[in-house]
Amino acid sequence: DALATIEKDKVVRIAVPQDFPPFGTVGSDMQPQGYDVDMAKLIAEKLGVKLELVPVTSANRIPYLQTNKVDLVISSLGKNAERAKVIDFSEAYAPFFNGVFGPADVAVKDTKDLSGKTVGVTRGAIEDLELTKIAPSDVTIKRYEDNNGTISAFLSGQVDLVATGNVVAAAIIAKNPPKKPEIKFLIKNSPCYIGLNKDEPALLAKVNEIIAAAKKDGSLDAISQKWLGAKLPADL
Amino acid sequence: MHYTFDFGWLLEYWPVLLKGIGITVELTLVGGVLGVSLGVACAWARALGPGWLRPIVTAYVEMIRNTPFLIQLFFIFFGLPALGIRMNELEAANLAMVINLGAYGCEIIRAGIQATPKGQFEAGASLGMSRIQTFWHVILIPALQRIWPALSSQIVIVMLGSAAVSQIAAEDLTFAANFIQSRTFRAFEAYFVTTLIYLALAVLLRQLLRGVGWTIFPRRGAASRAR
Amino acid sequence: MSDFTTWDILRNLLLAARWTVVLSVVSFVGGAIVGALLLFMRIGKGRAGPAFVKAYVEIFQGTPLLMQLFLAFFGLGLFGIDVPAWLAAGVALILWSAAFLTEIWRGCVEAIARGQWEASSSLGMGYVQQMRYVILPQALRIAVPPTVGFSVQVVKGTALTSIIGFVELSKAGTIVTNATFEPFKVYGIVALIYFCLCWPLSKSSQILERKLNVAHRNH
Amino acid sequence: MSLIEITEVKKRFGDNEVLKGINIDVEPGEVIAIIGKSGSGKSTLLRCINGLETIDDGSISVAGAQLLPDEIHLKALRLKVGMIFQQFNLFPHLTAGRNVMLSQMVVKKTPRGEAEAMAKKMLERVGLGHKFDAYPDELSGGQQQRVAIARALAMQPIALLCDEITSALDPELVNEVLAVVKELASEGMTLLMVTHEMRFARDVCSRVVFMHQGRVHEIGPPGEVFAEPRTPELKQFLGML
Amino acid sequence: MSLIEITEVKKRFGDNEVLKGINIDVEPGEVIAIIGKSGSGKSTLLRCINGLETIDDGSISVAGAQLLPDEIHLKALRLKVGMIFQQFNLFPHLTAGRNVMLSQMVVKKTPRGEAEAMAKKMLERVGLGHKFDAYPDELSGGQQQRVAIARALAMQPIALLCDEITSALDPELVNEVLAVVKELASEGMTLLMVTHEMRFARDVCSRVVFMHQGRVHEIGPPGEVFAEPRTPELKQFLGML
Ligand SMILES: Nc1ncnc2c1ncn2[C@@H]1O[C@H](COP(=O)(O)OP(=O)(O)OP(=O)(O)O)[C@@H](O)[C@H]1O
Ligand SMILES: Nc1ncnc2c1ncn2[C@@H]1O[C@H](COP(=O)(O)OP(=O)(O)OP(=O)(O)O)[C@@H](O)[C@H]1O
Ligand SMILES: [Mg+2]
Ligand SMILES: [Mg+2]
Repeated sequence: DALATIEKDKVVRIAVPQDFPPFGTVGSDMQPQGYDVDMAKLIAEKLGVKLELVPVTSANRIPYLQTNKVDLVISSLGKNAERAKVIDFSEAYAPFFNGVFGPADVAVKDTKDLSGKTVGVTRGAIEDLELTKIAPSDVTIKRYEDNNGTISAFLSGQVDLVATGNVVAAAIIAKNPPKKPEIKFLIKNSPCYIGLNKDEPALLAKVNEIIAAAKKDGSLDAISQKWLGAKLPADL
Repeated sequence: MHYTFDFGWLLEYWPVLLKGIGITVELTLVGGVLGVSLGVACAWARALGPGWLRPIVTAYVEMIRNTPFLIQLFFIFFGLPALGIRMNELEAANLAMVINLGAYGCEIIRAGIQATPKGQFEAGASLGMSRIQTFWHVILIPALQRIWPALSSQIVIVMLGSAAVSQIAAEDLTFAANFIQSRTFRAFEAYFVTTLIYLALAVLLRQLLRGVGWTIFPRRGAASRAR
Repeated sequence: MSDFTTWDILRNLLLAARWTVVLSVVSFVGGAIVGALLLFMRIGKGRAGPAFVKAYVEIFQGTPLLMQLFLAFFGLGLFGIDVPAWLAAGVALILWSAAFLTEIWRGCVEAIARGQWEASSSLGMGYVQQMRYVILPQALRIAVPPTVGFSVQVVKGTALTSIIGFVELSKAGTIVTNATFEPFKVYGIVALIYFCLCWPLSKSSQILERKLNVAHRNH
Repeated sequence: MSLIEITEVKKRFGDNEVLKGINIDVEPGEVIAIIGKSGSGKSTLLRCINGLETIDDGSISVAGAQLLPDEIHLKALRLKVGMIFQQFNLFPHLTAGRNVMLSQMVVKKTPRGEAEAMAKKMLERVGLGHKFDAYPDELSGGQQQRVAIARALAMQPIALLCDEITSALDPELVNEVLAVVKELASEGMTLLMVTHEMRFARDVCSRVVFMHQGRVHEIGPPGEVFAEPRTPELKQFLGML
Repeated sequence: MSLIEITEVKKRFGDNEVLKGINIDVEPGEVIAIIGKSGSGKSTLLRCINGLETIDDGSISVAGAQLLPDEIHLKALRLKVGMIFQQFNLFPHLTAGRNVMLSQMVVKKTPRGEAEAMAKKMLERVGLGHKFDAYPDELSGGQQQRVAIARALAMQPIALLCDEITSALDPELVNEVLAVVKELASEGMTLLMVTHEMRFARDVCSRVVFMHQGRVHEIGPPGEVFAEPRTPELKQFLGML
């Protein structure tokens, strides 16, 4: 029982991103910061145990969980049926809109316009799975190991467009890069969930309880204001 | 251990693996041929070339041999576009492998050239051949023959090192493993299968290189045939 | 979100380079210990030992280090061993360098002339005594340059641990690139730091080799 | 009873029967020269006596003890029989003195001080007392070979096997080594030596063994063997020189 | 006008003046033996004539054309003068036939068919027509040296330089090479050869050059030089043999 172990060891190990602004990035002191990191802190605080942050990438966060290197994955994890077979998901804790982004001079309005273009995604991220499903066959999808790769590929012009989260694109723009990823169209509204191993009902219940409480008492709203610059959407 | 192995995904994903193998093989062949050619040119420059060329080649060789392949790859793919030099991931991967093997090959082949008896140069010269002609027709093949095992090992090492090109989204065998892993969450199985494939490729490549040696160095073949 | 000055970039990369150094030292020392054990199995009497080491070397030299890292990372976890990235990285690098060091050293032992074995036999020394007093002291000397040379490969090999999430110099480079949008500069600095770590090793290996060759010629 | 008894010794390398039944008895104090064409099996015979090769058939006994191919018997044998090689085979990482001391200390567990005294004495005996601290690569070939002799002598063997010990030497250095061997002979050391130095064989040896195609083709005192070779093979061999 | 004119040639290696002013004129068809102690500069002289070493002073001209140290002049020279070395220096990766063909095709741009025919002819001439497809390591030393001669001849030189071409050969193989050289001489080829084969020099050569300490110490027909050496150095040299 994972919850019991956490309570016994007085430490919870949580996987967070460090290449995915604003959910997880590093400051100039190389410490993780962001929405997911604050969420992790909140959970640890409510569990009343110490927090151990484990930086992961989109590609390896699931194996981290499966091999018990972490207890929870708070890494802007999207939910789909295939994944739900392998791990369990909590209630949603953050809003997330996947979209295709690109520089102003690239004319793309919807999926059809992607024809012949090269789109960068982070391998294994929800936008990878979704885009793969909807993109016309002549779209070249380049799948990078982590968001670092995806963002670098976009900024260095190795891909025309990227598929990523709206807030991610906003965070990049805020840093005033040489090339600005503007929204072309949204792929999917896929809020983020906390991932945990199957057959851990106690831990799942506890996490859900904490999320519900945080929604109610406004602490989640505060996190949202801080990192996304908006209140939580009501339907979350 | 509460984990149960599942290789069922192989049924669905074998085309991905196959494509990955194809790219890895392509990278290895192109990288091998061009890399050895570059290595020969650099070895010539360092051992016999004009004085002004040597420090340039030396700097190149030292730079490559003392930095990780992964960083060279990132530099070419992510860094060079800042200078307006852009290439796609396969070109970048190929280029990185060529310059990498070129640098190591240079040192290995140079050792082979330097082990050439002085008399070979003199025999070439006394027959009226120019320095380049002597190098090309007289020195090179025996020099390569001398170091062929070392060069073969280096080519195998470069093939295995090509696993890193998945980092720039080149869809090689490692990319295939990562891709499958991200879709099926069967990380261990995907990497295990891929590792076995790499092992087989390495064994095959070594055989292939031995075969190449047999054909381009006829002396050994003829001598043992006679024996 | 904070902005990185060039100094921040350099500072963070240098801080991360500490991990590269630590990981290199651990891998190299560990690899040397495991490699030495394998060496004794390889050149010892008996059949199983040498066959095992041969297979070991074939596997570790015949598969990408990257795959070994992945398997150590995900594989050990399957066996219920909780592997942090640094442990997986360390284990994989140690096993990998052991395979190469063992082969390098075997070459050195085999380079010792047969006459040395025979002379020591004819003086009544047993196998262990021959090894201890005659063969190894000589093999050790000629093993130094290629061993130092291989340490460069270990330092460079640590770059691949970035892929299982271990934040050393390479990983720091990608992270910083992402925070600064200056890949040319960042990867340039990363390459330079690696060069500063590796070049002295390469160079000393070359110098040692030259010295040894001169010493040999004097015989 | 002879000191070394070699009886019907056979040795094969794969299909190649190199020794085809060798019989030689060596009395204490004898000096025996073994001569013969290249490939006739001279070295192999010496190596068998020293246990560096295992024999396929026949027997070898030294001072009454049978040669058996296990570590303990081999070690006992090698303490009785020293061997000196064409290529000297000094240990290049040790000084001359330490070369002579090593096996005493390691094999016989002689205390360091004693071993050192013995090494000094033996190096004196071969005329190299002053080279105690020299490394092999600082010595001439002749000096190296004399150190090798000292090294073998320090184990106080009852017989010495010498395999072409002057063949790798420049002509002017041959005599300094042969002089040492001559002195050993005159002091009563039992010696079996493969040699191409016919004059030396004639002057110093008590018997000469001519080997041919893995057999002892002729054997006898040097006067007889050299002056009146009985077989055409020996005649041809002597004529060749 | 002489075929090869060597005038006051000087050559220094660092501080070591190896040739101290050499004067020799070689007439067409002459066969000249160069003898002298090791280190007297014999090889260096031949190497200078072939342009393998640049001279420091003096001049060398071949068939009226001056030797100048640039690629074009050197190539022209080397087409006129062939050289054969002590160590054969065959190209190990090519068959005997291809060894002979290579320089024709590369240097003279002779078409393959023609080069092959020439190679066949030259190999016949040295008695190795049947070894066209053999690799150097499948040939004896004497055969290898004869291939080297064929290789030089295939370039149709007007003179041949031979530097101790039999010194690396086992005694029984020396004669087969010398026989080839003798035949070349009788066909009128101009030859300059460094040799230790005094009998050969006496029988075949028109003149003998005795070099000593970088100078031509004596020169004359073999009858004179061998029978009545005028200087003590030559006397001593001939006595040594
Ligand atoms: N380790 C070995 N393996 C196979 N064949 C061997 C081995 N050692 C010797 N031989 C063969 O045994 C034969 C006799 O060799 P040996 O060295 O005893 O001859 P030798 O009389 O000492 O000759 P030499 O005068 O050249 O030293 C040779 O044909 C040799 O090729
Ligand atoms: N490349 C070189 N660099 C320096 N010194 C050289 C070189 N080649 C020859 N010498 C020196 O020039 C001198 C003459 O050498 P050379 O080879 O011409 O002598 P040689 O008469 O051919 O002797 P040998 O009979 O031994 O072949 C020797 O003292 C030799 O050491
Ligand atoms: Mg022998
Ligand atoms: Mg010479």
